[in-house]
Amino acid sequence: MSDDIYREIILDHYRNPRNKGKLSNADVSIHDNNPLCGDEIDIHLKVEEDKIKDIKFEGRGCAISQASASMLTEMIMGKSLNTVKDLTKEDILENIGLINLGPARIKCALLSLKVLKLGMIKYYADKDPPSAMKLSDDTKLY
Amino acid sequence: MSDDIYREIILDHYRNPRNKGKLSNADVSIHDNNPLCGDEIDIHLKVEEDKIKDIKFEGRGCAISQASASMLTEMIMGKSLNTVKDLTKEDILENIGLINLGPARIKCALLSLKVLKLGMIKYYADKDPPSAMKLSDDTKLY
Amino acid sequence: MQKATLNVSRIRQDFPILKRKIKGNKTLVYLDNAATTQKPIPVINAICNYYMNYNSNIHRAVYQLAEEATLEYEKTREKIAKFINAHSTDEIIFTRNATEAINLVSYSWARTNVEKDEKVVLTEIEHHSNIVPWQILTQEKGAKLEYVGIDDKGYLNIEEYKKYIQRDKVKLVSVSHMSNVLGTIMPVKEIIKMAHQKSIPVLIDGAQSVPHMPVDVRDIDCDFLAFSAHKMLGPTGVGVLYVKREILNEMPPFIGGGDMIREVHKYDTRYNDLPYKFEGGTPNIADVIAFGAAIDYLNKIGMDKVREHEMDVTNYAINAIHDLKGIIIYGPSDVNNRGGVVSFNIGDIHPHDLATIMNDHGIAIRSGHHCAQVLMERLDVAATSRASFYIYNTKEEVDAFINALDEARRLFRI
Amino acid sequence: MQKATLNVSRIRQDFPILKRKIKGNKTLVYLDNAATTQKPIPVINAICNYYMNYNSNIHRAVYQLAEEATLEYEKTREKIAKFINAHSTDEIIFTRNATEAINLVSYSWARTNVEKDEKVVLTEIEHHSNIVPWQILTQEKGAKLEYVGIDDKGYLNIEEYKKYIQRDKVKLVSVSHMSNVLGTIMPVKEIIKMAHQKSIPVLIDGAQSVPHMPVDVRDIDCDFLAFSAHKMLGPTGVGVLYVKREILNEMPPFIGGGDMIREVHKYDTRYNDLPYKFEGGTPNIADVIAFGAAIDYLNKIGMDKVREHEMDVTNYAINAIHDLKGIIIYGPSDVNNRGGVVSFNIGDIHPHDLATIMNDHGIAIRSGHHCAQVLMERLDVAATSRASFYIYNTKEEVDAFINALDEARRLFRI
Ligand SMILES: Cc1ncc(COP(=O)(O)O)c(C=O)c1O
Ligand SMILES: Cc1ncc(COP(=O)(O)O)c(C=O)c1O
Repeated sequence: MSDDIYREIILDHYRNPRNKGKLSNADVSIHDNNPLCGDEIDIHLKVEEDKIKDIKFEGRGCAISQASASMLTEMIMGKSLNTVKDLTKEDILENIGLINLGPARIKCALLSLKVLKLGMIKYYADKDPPSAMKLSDDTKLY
Repeated sequence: MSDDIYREIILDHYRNPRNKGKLSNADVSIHDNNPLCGDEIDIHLKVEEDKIKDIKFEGRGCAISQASASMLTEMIMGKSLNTVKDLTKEDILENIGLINLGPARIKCALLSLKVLKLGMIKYYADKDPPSAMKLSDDTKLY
Repeated sequence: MQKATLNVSRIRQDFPILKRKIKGNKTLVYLDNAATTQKPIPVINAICNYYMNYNSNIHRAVYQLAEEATLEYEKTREKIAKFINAHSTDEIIFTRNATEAINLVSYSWARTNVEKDEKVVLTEIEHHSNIVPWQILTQEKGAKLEYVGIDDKGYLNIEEYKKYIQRDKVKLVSVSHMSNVLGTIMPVKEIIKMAHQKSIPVLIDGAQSVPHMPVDVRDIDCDFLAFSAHKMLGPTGVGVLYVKREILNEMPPFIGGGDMIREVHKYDTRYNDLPYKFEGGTPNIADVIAFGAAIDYLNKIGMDKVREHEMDVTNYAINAIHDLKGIIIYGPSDVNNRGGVVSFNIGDIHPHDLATIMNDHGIAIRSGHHCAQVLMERLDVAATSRASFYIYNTKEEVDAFINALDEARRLFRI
Repeated sequence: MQKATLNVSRIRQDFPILKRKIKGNKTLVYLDNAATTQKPIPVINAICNYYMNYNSNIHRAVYQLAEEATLEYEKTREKIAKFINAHSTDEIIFTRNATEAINLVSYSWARTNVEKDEKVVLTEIEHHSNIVPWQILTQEKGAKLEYVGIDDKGYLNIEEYKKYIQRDKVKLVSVSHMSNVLGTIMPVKEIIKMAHQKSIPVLIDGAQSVPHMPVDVRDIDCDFLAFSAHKMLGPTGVGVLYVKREILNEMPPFIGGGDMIREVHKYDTRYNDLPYKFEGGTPNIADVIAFGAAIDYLNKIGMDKVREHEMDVTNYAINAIHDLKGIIIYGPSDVNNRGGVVSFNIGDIHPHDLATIMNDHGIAIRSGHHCAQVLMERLDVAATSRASFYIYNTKEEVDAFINALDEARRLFRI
């Protein structure tokens, strides 16, 4: 029910997003939107030694998509790309504490993960990924 | 029921059509088909003093369409165009003795009348019809 | 304003879905009628009856089922011709939806008539279905698209419209009769008159008008009118394109195939009579027949009454939310100039979040760009919430909607 | 030949229309399945259930009805992808019918790929739906149409086919998998292989094959496959176009409007992901969902069994009429090479007259050119009579058909 969804923490991230903005020296920037509802997310990544040195996002959309993006940036800041690439849909839903979203709203929650995955693909498009790293080009999350 | 439709006289006109063939000195020749079933009728008319001096038809199709055309030529041979133009769908159905045809087969029975009406329109297209004569350009019979 | 006189509680009994429970025990309150309406029993029965008793392919067969199906299918065409006051059934073409109807005009009429540097004039309120086909066309032809603007209340400036139309090289005007976001009813009769003075044909997107008010093609004198069955009690999968006979006569075919031909030879074809020339392949027979039942249903009520009832409910809804803190209602405030569509935003509650909260209360409203992103850009919003009404909606349902809205404001502390 | 193992009497109970009486007291014998098939109760129920319980516009809404409808609609896409063994649901596009599916290829793929003096290769057996779109295209482009001939038994000469394909400038091969008149099953796998050696894509008109036998797009390796729901127990108003993903990626959109876009701006649009890019406007939601129920029904029986049963009934019918005085049966005599379609003429009884007489006995057969006038010219007939079978037809029904045929011969004294 909506009381569970629109908890204090979600509204807080929606209204006071963390790591929101541009990144002037980004190594990769990527944009996508949800064609069904129009939510938009841009993610900018600064990478150093295969770690996420810095991350910022821009976007507009519903509380779920924007809070989820904000929480995602906190979650992966400083993490290695190898860890990040394996993030699953379940990881995200757990991170934001919403595990019972219906099929329509789940797309909102996962949009930032989708953009992140597209960003990884773009980042490695002209480099070889580290030998141990297997990058899937499947960005279908729902 | 089909016993009533496929009477001796219909089969006779179907197999031994009257006035079938071309007319070398026709004043007007007209062709049409039934788009739904492909039946075809050509009518050739020789007109003299606003009377049908001679009429011939060509065609292929079902017993009903061909017998109806054959019987129509007999019916109007020598008649004045003024009479012919007023022929109704009921006149034709009575002439061939089929008054209970369903909506699909009635088109077969009336194809030759439709072609005849088109022929009258074509005949008068470059002449004025006699003053007393009102020619409708509505060829919708069904 | 006249008092609405619909017997809504009787009408509601004809719509089984209105008894549906949502989220356990909440009765469905369906307020997304601009997207698609619900269907009354006679429409559902018409479909079942067709499949249980006389399903068969039409037009070409001699046996009884096919005769019955052909008759019923063509009866709907007659009903529609009458419903919009067309001159003849020849002018009524069945398509899949309003979108395909507009595309038919674009592919057939416009592709043969619009040339390089010529213009198609739209407005900023158009639905994507009345934008994208013209983008595709004008890009292909090197032609131009122009958009007449609206003011902040959602009205057209008719003087500005006139300027657009009077410029050179305008080949087509296409305009929505009623906005699916703002509800604005466009002055189509005036627009058409202006355009015809310059011999420019006009396409009316009637997807939102034909279901909700009397529309008379001879009175407004439009050249093309497109609408969808599913937005007026009919089934999904059926649209209508009305085309004035003189224009239709000159149009090349669109979808090629069975049923639209008279004679096919290897290298050439004679096309069928109107309107069949534009209906290629096996039609959506069952749903066209059921659409006939929907028209009967609406006729029984009377389109004047439909319009009155919607004005009444819309008025009630606008008045009830008008003074809420942080609310913005888009479109004209006078219900005489608008249909039963209320778009709004409230505080920083995103429309999707609002729709989710509403759904918890059994209330179905739409949120998003409503296939009108050009308008969203004009309004400078990403999305709106939208409640839209039809013959079965009641003021009690509006109250339930407002209670849910209060709940959303509580959750978001607005 | 294997024995058919369908439990036909059980199957018949699922088809309410088979109890229909014609001309007072004659039980319907429905033998026009190549035109459209009857629908079992689960398919009819799927439509009713949708309208009674969760009718709503799909893809864009947040509320529960719309989520349910979207889910069910997309489930059918999955079922179809599996049914024809496509790689992915992205390759499955819903259209109105097979005709529109072929037109989609013509308007989108062919318009961007076929140029002046290039060729589209067809065969003499094609349905108008696989002829007229190519006439329109080639006339517009100044391109050429070519027809590979058939022999007197209704077979293709594969060596001749090869010659056509190996000539220069062939841009597309389009061929029916099974003739709707002769029943001939075409060697599509061989044809596709030949064409692919010259990198020519192949469209398979599967309107008569997909409903009647197992068809595996990966096995035959076709580039496009078109078919209609209504010919395989599904409702009218739904067709399918399968397109190989690599090709689909390059295709421009066809119908522009709502649902097929990602972002619309005034002068440009980003289109939606596959396959939605090709589905403009509100889809035929109810009927797509019901088509899913039809696929389930066929899967439960098994397409191998469907094919076996039809071979059995067809064989019985051909043997029974084979030696009648004055009869001509068109197409292959070996049921291993043909589907359950028996076209014939007898004496000088015109097919329409025969169909009228048959109807008096409750028997529905088709008469005419069957939307295959090019083939009629080849056979040098104006029309044929056609009986065509499906899973619910029995040998007793064939007997009734033959009795009526005897009656017609008596009336016409043949
Ligand atoms: C104004 C307007 N035009 C066109 C359409 C398209 O209708 P459909 O999706 O039935 O083709 C709609 C419906 O969403 C609409 O509201
Ligand atoms: C071989 C063939 N192709 C195409 C079609 C066209 O199918 P539809 O009318 O459903 O578009 C048919 C059906 O008549 C057919 O038999």
